[in-house]
Amino acid sequence: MSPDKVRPLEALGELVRDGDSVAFGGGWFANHPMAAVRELIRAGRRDIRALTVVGSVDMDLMAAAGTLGHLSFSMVTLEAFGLAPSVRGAIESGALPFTEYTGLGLLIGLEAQGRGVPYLPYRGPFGSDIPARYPEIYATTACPFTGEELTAVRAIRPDVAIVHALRADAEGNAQWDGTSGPDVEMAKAAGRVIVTCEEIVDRDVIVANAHMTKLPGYYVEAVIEAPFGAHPTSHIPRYAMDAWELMDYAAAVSGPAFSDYLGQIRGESEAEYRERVLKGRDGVLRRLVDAAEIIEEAHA
Amino acid sequence: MSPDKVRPLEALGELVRDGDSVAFGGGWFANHPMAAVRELIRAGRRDIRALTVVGSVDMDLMAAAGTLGHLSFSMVTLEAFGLAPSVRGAIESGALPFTEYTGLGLLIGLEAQGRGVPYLPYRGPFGSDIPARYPEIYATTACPFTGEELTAVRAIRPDVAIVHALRADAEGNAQWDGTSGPDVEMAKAAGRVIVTCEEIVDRDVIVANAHMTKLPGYYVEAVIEAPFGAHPTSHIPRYAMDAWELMDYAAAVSGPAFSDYLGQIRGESEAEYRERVLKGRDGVLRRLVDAAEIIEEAHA
Amino acid sequence: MTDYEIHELMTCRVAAEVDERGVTVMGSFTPLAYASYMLAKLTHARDAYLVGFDAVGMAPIQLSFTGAEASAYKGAACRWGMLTEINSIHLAGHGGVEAVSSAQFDGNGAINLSAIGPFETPKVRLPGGAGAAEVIKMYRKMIAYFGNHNPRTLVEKVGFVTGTRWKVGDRARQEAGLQPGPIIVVTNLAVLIKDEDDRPFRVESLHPGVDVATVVANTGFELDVPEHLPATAEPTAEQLELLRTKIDPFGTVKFDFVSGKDRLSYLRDVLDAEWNRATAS
Amino acid sequence: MTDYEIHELMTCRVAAEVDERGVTVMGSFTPLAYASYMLAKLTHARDAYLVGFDAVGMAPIQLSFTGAEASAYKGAACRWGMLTEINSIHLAGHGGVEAVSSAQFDGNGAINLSAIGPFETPKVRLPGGAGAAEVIKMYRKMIAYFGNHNPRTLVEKVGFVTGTRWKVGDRARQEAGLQPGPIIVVTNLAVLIKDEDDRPFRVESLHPGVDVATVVANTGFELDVPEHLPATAEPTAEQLELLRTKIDPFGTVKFDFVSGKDRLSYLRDVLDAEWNRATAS
Repeated sequence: MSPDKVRPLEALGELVRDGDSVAFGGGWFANHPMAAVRELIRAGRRDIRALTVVGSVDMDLMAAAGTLGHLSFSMVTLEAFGLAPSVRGAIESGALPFTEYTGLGLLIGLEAQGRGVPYLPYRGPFGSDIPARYPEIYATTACPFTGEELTAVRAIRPDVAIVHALRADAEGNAQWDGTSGPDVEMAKAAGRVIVTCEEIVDRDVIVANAHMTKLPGYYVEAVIEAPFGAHPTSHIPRYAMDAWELMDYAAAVSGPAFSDYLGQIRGESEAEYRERVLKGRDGVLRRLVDAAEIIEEAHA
Repeated sequence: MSPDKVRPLEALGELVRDGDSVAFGGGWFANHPMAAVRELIRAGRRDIRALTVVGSVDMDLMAAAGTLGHLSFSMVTLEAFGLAPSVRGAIESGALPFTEYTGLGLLIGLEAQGRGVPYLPYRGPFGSDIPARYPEIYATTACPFTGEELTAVRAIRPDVAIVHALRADAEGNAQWDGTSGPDVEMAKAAGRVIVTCEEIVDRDVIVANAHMTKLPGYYVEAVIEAPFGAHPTSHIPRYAMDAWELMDYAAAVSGPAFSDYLGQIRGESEAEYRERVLKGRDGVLRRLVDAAEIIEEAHA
Repeated sequence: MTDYEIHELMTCRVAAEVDERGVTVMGSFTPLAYASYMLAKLTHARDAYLVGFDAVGMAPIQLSFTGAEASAYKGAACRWGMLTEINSIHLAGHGGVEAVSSAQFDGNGAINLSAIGPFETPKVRLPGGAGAAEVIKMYRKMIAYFGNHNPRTLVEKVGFVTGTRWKVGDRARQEAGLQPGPIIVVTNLAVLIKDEDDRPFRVESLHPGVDVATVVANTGFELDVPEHLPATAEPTAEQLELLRTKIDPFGTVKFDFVSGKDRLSYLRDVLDAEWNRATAS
Repeated sequence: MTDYEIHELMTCRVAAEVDERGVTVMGSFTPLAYASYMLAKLTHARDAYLVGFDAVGMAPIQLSFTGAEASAYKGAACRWGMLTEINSIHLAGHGGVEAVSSAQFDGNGAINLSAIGPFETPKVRLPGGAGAAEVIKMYRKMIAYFGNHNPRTLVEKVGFVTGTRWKVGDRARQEAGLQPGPIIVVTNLAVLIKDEDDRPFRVESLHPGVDVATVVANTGFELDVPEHLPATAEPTAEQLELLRTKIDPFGTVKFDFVSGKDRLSYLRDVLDAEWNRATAS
């Protein structure tokens, strides 16, 4: 009965066009749609106006590969592995136009679009220097009842959102168990939504876990199966972040060997990427999740 | 480790005071906090300023018992069993002051309070006669970016919210499986939150079903175990609405026997109520849930 | 031709408006609307995305007074609450078809579910509109259905506007940021349509055996009456089979068509049948 | 007295500010802040309600670079996403303690996580503030911590205000609808506090062995220096035991205190230990 929205990863090059504004899900080292990022690079997409809430290797890799035409963000960081070198370099040199949002403003702007209002008010970043730089995004507004001054943030409508889920069915009903971060708000705000997922499942599996469905199928245009599709970032509870690949990335990206690093990604399929980079490490990344501990409270 | 917020149902008479504004969860014939409603009647609470989104026998019973001092609602109906006779009579006679909200306005007003803004804008009930009656609740506002005219609805802060959950732990983490309706927004907006539930469980049970936790414990002041606490309305998936008790109610409420009906509720404990009214029907109400069918699609 | 009852014809006619674009939401258990959506999803609109209670992405369900809510969750893809539904469907422009009934309805597409007589001390206090005040303008199609087409219900102007379509013509709607689409009225006599702000409702079709004078006489607002008036399509055998055996075997839709004095015993019979089914196995 | 390292003293001092009122949210994996919250929850603030990643109502977790996220979900009562957290905690006035670090921090309680040099073409483009711009004003207590107390970090005025406490004194905060509470700065030298808008930070305590002149010389903004200056409390044996064996056995907190050239090898060693633990069983 359900519509079949299943597409191969290779279709991404057609689903996203040069110049599109694209919201990328995930946050920190969690759950970025990295298979999609790699595929956009393989497809040679350019001038992508990327939007991230807390970006990391996803934004840095695209900056390094020349995929980006503009970057909207509230944070981009490689955390323990340092400042994101490609993004940093591209901004410092003036090569990459950017918009720095405040984090709540960015999410509430996405929310506004998703719920059909041209703006939303909130107790904003009072005293921050950011709003004055972007009068087309931030304004001051007053409550019509109390007169309280609030920040208004304008609705943000990306052309496309790409988010990575645990599983989805052919209708596009998508589930997350661990970190979903900004994914749902990005999807609700975007003109078109592409869901990559660890696994495409029958509708029965979705129904049996209905409480994990955070994005109903009516939002979704395409569903793409991409196992380890967040690698080297994490997808809990399937696999931890691959800190070793991230160290390799951080070591390569600022050096002369980076064109080889990038060339390899460009020249292989996603299946070949998994074969090459994971080579047995997939089991370790799974066991890192199992090994993670909570502390039983001795004093209870 | 967790704080112990567990209280007996009998504590409700102290937790809610005469004159309090109280939001009651549930909607239609689903999941109203009926054990709490009965207990407020037993405790002789008066002048309760009740708020419901879609009320039914909960509001009508309190109107009949003289519990209400004011009623805010977007709908009150006994559906197949007719217009709510006590509410209708009390309003038609002028005995019950009321505020008729539009349904979305009511929920968005609660939402506003819960998220710390004095109002929220939306594409409102344009053309409706309701907003002009309540200028302290509804106003016209303009988007500071686009100039679009929107409806502003003022934040609503009930003194207390009472909602009925499937289960909760002693810390107040509360879970729903079926209809939660307006419960979460009411709880987030209220000054104090009382959760009644079918079952108080260990934290382990909550953690194992974390996706069903719609209200985290930090919102909750008191957790009260009340099996069949939504009866005669439903609590899916535990039991269906008790249409037979609702017929009895509808038959009694407008007639001379109603003082007996009410006197019985006043004079018994909740355990005695269950013993008297359910008397073997509890199994049927459970089986009605099991018997409910979806239609397998022959043409798929 | 198969024998059918009027509520069956109305159900099929409403179902014909349901398509696979957008999301259709059921609130209160209004059997005719529920039955129409289920019929559509089982026939021409298999991909219709349905929401009932807090069950999002429902499978088609069998109707019953005591079981409809439980059924809604059994095959559903997702759970939400009222607020998420509002913000993700109604206000987000994802609403497909909204079917309502009301105590009064007028030629502007306004409904009255609030009060007959003075608002503060009414002659009849009605139940209130729930989300209808906002929702009926937001959906692509508004359907109003009435089992008893008469000039007390279909009035020139409602005594109180609980809610209204607001903008009717496609252009006016699009300029206001709304999805374009008509108001369709389905009654026990005829189908009426309005798709322009400055034109009255026009009669789209007459049910078999109904003459246009009866419709005009029983309508309190002005009507455009085209010269050529087709008959409303009758239910097919397949539709009736689905309605009677799969969708509504207990007869919940007919309940709203039973007159005052027989209603309680009809209801009691339906509930007995529901009880017996549950306890039989 | 037990031997301890400076990051342990700082962790314990931040932990002392965590109480059982409101909710504490962890965003980025900032080991010192995480360790402080866990320590508090295991000792004096058992009922502290913690949120990390999208795990709401967390159990205390063991820290690791690769495992902290997975741990957060293992004992959590609820799952949310970023927006629900924002609207239900930060902006809803439920925020308890917010601990941040930043490239620059000034005497008004402003942080710079954006740019050193011109904003559009900076000398150093910093990571950005994520939610800090809004959040640090909303929480009851703001804690800023710095492993290297120096006048390039603690400056008179930040070059760019990513975010700020906005209102500092209890009365000004309450008038603005904010929870009253101070700004507390915990560094490798001292603890500084500001709780009035029109008074500078004052030195609350000096870490053992630090003299006040060193603190003043290393602070770019004005300081109130009370006559009597207590020593910052040293970690207890119980605290150190919990930190070293339960909370942070891999040494993630210390990583931020390792100087430039040794950082990579320290990180590699921690990650090796995490790998070995995962593959051992």
